[in-house]
Amino acid sequence: MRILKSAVPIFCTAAAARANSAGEPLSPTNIFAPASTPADTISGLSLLVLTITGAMFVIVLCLLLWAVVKFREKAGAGPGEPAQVYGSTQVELAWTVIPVLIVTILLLATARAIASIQNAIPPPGAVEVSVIGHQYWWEYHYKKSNVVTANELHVPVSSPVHPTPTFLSLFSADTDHSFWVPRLAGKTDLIPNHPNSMWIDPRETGVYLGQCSQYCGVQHAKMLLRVYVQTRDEFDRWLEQQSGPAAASDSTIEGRRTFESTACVNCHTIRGSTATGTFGPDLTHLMSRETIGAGAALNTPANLRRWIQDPSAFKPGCLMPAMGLSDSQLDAITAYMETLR
Amino acid sequence: MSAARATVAVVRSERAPLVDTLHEWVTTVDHKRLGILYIIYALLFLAFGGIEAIIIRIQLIRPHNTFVSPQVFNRMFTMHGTTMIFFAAMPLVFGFANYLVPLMIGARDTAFPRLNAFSFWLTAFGGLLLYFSFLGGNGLYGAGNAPDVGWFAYAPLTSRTFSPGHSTDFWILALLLSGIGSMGTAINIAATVLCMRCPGMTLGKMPLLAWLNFTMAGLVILSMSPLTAAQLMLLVDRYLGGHFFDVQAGGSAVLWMHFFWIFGHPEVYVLAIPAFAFASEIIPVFSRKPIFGYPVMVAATLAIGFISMSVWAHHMFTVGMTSAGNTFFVLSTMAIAVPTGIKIFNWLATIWGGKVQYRTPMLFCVAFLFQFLIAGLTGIMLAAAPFDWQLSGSYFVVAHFHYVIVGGILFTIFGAFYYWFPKMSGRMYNEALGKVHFWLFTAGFHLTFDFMHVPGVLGMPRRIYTYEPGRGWDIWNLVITIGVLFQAVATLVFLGNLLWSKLWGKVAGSDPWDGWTLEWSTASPPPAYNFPSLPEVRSRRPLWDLKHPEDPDWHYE
Amino acid sequence: MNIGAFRSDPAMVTQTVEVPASTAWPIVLAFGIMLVVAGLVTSESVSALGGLLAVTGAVGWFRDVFPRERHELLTVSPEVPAVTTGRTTIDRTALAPDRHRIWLPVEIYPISAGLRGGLAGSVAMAMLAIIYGLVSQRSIWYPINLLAATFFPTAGPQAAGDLTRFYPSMFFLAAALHLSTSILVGLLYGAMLPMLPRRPILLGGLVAPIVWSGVVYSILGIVSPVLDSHIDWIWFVISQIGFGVVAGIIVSRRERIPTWQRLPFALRAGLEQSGMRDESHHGGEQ
Amino acid sequence: MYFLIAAEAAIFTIFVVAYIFYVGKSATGPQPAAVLHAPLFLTACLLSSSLTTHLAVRGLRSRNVRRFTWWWCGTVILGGIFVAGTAREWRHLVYQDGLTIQTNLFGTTYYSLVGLHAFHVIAGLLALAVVLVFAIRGDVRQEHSARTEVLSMYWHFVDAVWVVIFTVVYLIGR
Ligand code: HEA
Ligand code: HEA
Ligand code: HEC
Ligand code: CUA
Ligand SMILES: [Cu+2]
Repeated sequence: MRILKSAVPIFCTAAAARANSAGEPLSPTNIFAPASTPADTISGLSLLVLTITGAMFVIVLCLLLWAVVKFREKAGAGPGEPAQVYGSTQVELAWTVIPVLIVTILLLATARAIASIQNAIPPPGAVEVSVIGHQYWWEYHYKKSNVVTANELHVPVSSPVHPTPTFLSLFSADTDHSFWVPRLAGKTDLIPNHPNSMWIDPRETGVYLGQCSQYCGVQHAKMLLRVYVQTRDEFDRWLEQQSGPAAASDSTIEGRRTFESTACVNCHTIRGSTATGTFGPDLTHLMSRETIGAGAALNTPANLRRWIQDPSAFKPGCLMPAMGLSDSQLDAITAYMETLR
Repeated sequence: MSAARATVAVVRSERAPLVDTLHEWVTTVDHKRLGILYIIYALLFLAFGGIEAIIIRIQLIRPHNTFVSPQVFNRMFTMHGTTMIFFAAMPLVFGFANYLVPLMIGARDTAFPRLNAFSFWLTAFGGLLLYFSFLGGNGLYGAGNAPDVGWFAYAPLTSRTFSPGHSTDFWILALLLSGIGSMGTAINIAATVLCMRCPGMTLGKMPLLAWLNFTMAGLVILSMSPLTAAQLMLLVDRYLGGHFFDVQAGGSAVLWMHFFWIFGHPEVYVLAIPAFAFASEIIPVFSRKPIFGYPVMVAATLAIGFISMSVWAHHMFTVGMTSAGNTFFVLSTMAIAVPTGIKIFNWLATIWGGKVQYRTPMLFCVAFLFQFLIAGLTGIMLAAAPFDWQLSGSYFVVAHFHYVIVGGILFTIFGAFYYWFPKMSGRMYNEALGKVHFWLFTAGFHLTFDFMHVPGVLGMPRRIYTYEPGRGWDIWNLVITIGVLFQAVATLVFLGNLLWSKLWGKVAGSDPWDGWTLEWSTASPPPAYNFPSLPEVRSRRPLWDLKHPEDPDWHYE
Repeated sequence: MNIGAFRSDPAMVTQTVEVPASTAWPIVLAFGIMLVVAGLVTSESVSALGGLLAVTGAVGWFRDVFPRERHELLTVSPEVPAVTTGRTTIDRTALAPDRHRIWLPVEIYPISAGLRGGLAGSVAMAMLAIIYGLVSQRSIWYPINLLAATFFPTAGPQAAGDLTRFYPSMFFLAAALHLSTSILVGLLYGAMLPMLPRRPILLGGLVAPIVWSGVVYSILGIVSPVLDSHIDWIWFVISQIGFGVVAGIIVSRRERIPTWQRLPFALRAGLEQSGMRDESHHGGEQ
Repeated sequence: MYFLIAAEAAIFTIFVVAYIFYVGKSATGPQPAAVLHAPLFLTACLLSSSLTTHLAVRGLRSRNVRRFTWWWCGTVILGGIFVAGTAREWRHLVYQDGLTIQTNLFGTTYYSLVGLHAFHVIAGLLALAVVLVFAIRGDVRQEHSARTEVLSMYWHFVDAVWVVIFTVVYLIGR
């Protein structure tokens, strides 16, 4: 019974591995459902490691069970001591050398996987993005196209024929963070004063989820990641649209004034307005994002209003303060935000 | 400065008034009493840490739970980790080492009895200081708050900018105190093993427990100091405005990681090696055979101690080291599997061909073998750096280390409690309750920590106070939390058993297990002077020699 | 029932024992130090009080051990528990109820034999591999480069370069890899062949390499894709067998295994135990 | 004592590593080359004090309490000079060169490393002084030579650390 239960981690992992081939995904963040080369390599290596350790487990478990059952003191047996065995050079040598060989195999496989992921060189078609971790949100700079956005990363799909991998340079503005989208790649930390990099080349379009996985403060739990993988055309259109300034609309001029006259501008940028703060996310194309607060809430008008009124309703402890705005101010600002497509 | 003062020993056995008893315990320099103090103190903190674990688990029972606030949650896991490692597990192993090492090597006391007392009290006050932060975390006049930077307190989260107030200072200072205390105890243990052995006990004839604790002491000496140094630097940063870990002034966050893990990894072996020591004493006695391959066991232990000093950066595979650096640490980390494997196989070979008696201590050790095997293998998975890029910082890591620490170390410690309880208290524990404890705890352990691997593989990071539904994590978290309930009840059964048996258990006699090492040759509990006359030994199993004069071990060694 | 106790020299049995005297100074000093640091997080007065206590503690402690350590004398209770056991008989392995524990094996030199076997096997294997290189690619460097490629990803030098050329770094990598594995396998043979004595050459030379090749076949794609894509499996098996046969011959030669054929497993495995037959000629260590 | 020294050595190692790690990484403020002058005289004092303790202990072992007292006294004086010299150097650094522990990374690592060492020197000096008082009062006899030896071992260790620090800070680190 006990044994059954503990075999579970190994089997569950294996089951998890198989689940991605069966229609219903076990989880959108399953590390055994890779969709990008680094994740593939890792998953392949992981299965090898799982197999080898699994085999070790089964062998040692059988020996243990056998010994534990076979050699228990039997009720009827005499009161004497069993034969006193002190050791054996041969046997001990054998179980030293076998693990050494196994470790050698594991090491070789691992070393190669490390090199193939870490030493990759960006091909000419690669998209380069700087990722900057902030306490509880992500900032992205598209290097070649002047686009700045937050929390939701857009990248083109890549294929062996037209490789368009995305190379991420990782920085931190404050504490340590870690960029982890399990289906695309392993995680890499964002550390102040210590630039890092990683790459992904997703082969299917869709949304990939993940989240910060290095403890960075109160709201570490709600520093979620969304990666939108688009066809090359869609991606180019998206870039094009994002590089422009904010949409201007006369109907919300009231909200815009309120925004520009409160503290908001100290922290947020809206290109084409007077707001140039960099402490908080760029809001120029806020409405092109599906969530707010790094995935803390869906980007609906009601949620947006509530967020501006009091961010800690969604993210207690986040670094945007409640501004104490009146209802009408709130309505105006929200309406203004709604136009930032 | 008076000359030696004569006291009459008999006074101790009579019922002294409470104040006198208290005074005796507070001023004692007897290694056995200090050992028991260590253990009781550690049990108290085990309960604190356990209560914090319960709070963590209740919060995580379902997505978007609001049992505690994020701030409180972060304090809980920080305090849980810190408490369990520094104020529960370490004092437990130190307590047993203090109690057992002198007895097993036939000494009257440790090498530095007063240093021993000093070290214990320093550690004890360190723990009190840490918990005082709940009241005085913002300074005496502010509201209380406990540290919330995680047990490895990565920079720059610990800088004044990101953790204002005093909570982080409490963490630093408490660990500084207990760290110095640990170093004192370790120095004492190492010196005791080297200088206080009874006649005839060469290094090669020492019980394995003494060998292993000696290795542990060496590791503490070499690994506590880097932590102490790093804490001093952090203090300089926080109090004097230094820039060691101040990233704005060019300081490095990665340096702290290196310093911490240069301590942190050997630290986990500081806990593991004494656990191996318990297993190496308990398994032979209940299998009725000597330990298989004594010299190899000693060599493997030293190898583990040695290699463990060079593997620290396997906790840092994700911080962006070069591929060569990563590969080196993969190699050194995996190398540890070899000596550890030797140990596992030698314990197995000790059971093999024996007449195994399944008393409670042995049950815990068998479960330990089984669980440590799994835990070590998950460690190997983490050691494969690319695999770790997926698993690091996830619940898989949490599952791995609880599997080692709870399933491995805590289990042998429970085993050690039952095994030496008759010696320490003079009374037998209740075997039925012991078995209840074992089965309940084992069930709870497996419910909790087996299933904890799964959310890790499914992408659940650790240290999150809540999580999103729809990621396939919900059901596992529910099961994990249910398991804790079993563990809590089992722990209460355990504490109850100890108390009840101390008061009403049946008298144990000096040698209830038919053991082979020196502690079983003196009365239970042993008199303050341990041995009326220093024993003289000729083999690794001195009591076997006495019990079997026709076939003694020293014939062969 | 045996009763024993440690031989106590009558001269050594004393009425009293000196043990270090109890003292409060360590706790005072510890408390003082705690207050000193606690002052950092509370207020200076706490530190000051702590400093005072610490100094008192330190001075008190000093006076405790200087010029002479303080002791207490305890009277020894005369009762010494007897060391007894109810389990007086000791089982023996079915061999012979003799007396001695012996270090087995007495006759073989597992480590050196294994090393030699491994080395010889590695040479044999390297020769075969080089012949293969010559036959298939007309280059002795080809197999060497392939082996070293294990360390590098597909993007390594061999993707661009020519696998038949000589690269010093590849050569050393391959040599190190080849030698270390060979020696380890040789050691393993040395340790295990005596335990599995029936037809060591068949087992070690044929069966093991084929099983091993099968395992490698299934995992090589992950361990070393370069090797995997270039490998010629027939030659691979042949060179493995070459290794196995040569290593097996060398090892078994040195161990005179035939004389052990009828010994029980426990003996062949070299278990040390008490009461085991000492049928060997002493002086095994050499 | 050997174990204590091992532990202390590990602590110093970490500080030295931190110092080396940060050499040349200070963005602003005075750089080591500009403000540090190798304190050769002080180094000589400290190193010779090792010799004097050694001679003192030798004296005690051969029952020559007088010789012990004098050499021991010499050690205390030489150690005192070292501490005083360090204090002067620091004063100069703080007031003339404007280098404090807060100025830059160099300041932080320099004061911490040298300060940690100075702390050990002072602790050692206190212990030495206590023994000296006892010696002057005539309480030190030959049977105490083992204990004074332990103290002198500690003092040698502190000196050895200084050699490392001197090399790292004043020779390589500039
Ligand atoms: C007592 C505690 C203990 C012990 C003994 C171990 C043992 C091991 N640990 Fe673990 N570990 C921790 C406590 C411990 N660990 C803790 C507390 C953390 C997390 C800290 C934190 O982040 O908060 C951690 C984290 C941790 C990580 C970092 C994960 C991450 O954060 O990214 C890694 C990575 O390599 C790792 C690896 C290992 C390995 C390889 C062993 C090996 O020693 C295991 C060796 C044992 C075996 C392998 C089994 C027996 C062997 C055989 C049967 C022989 C044959 C087997 C083979 C040839 C494979 N551990
Ligand atoms: C010795 C070490 C040790 C031990 C024994 C434990 C034991 C347990 N741990 Fe712990 N744990 C750590 C060391 C340890 N842990 C560390 C180092 C971390 C990392 C911290 C960090 O990230 O910084 C961690 C983190 C950690 C987490 C992750 C938190 C997070 O990342 O968000 C979780 C979550 O489930 C957890 C759970 C548990 C549970 C359920 C137990 C159970 O086994 C506990 C069982 C015990 C009890 C249930 C006690 C019962 C006692 C009573 C009921 C007594 C009542 C008494 C009175 C009324 C007087 N631990
Ligand atoms: C003190 C700085 C600060 C001020 C002032 C501030 N914000 Fe923010 N804002 C932030 C930060 C930091 C975040 C990111 C919070 C998080 O996700 O943890 C944020 C997030 C947001 C978001 C969500 C963006 C996204 O993409 O998720 C909106 C919308 C927003 N702020 C609007 C406003 C408005 C409107 C005001 C003025 C009324 C304002 N902010 C004032 C700092 C500030
Ligand atoms: Cu950012 Cu955790
Ligand atoms: Cu580790």
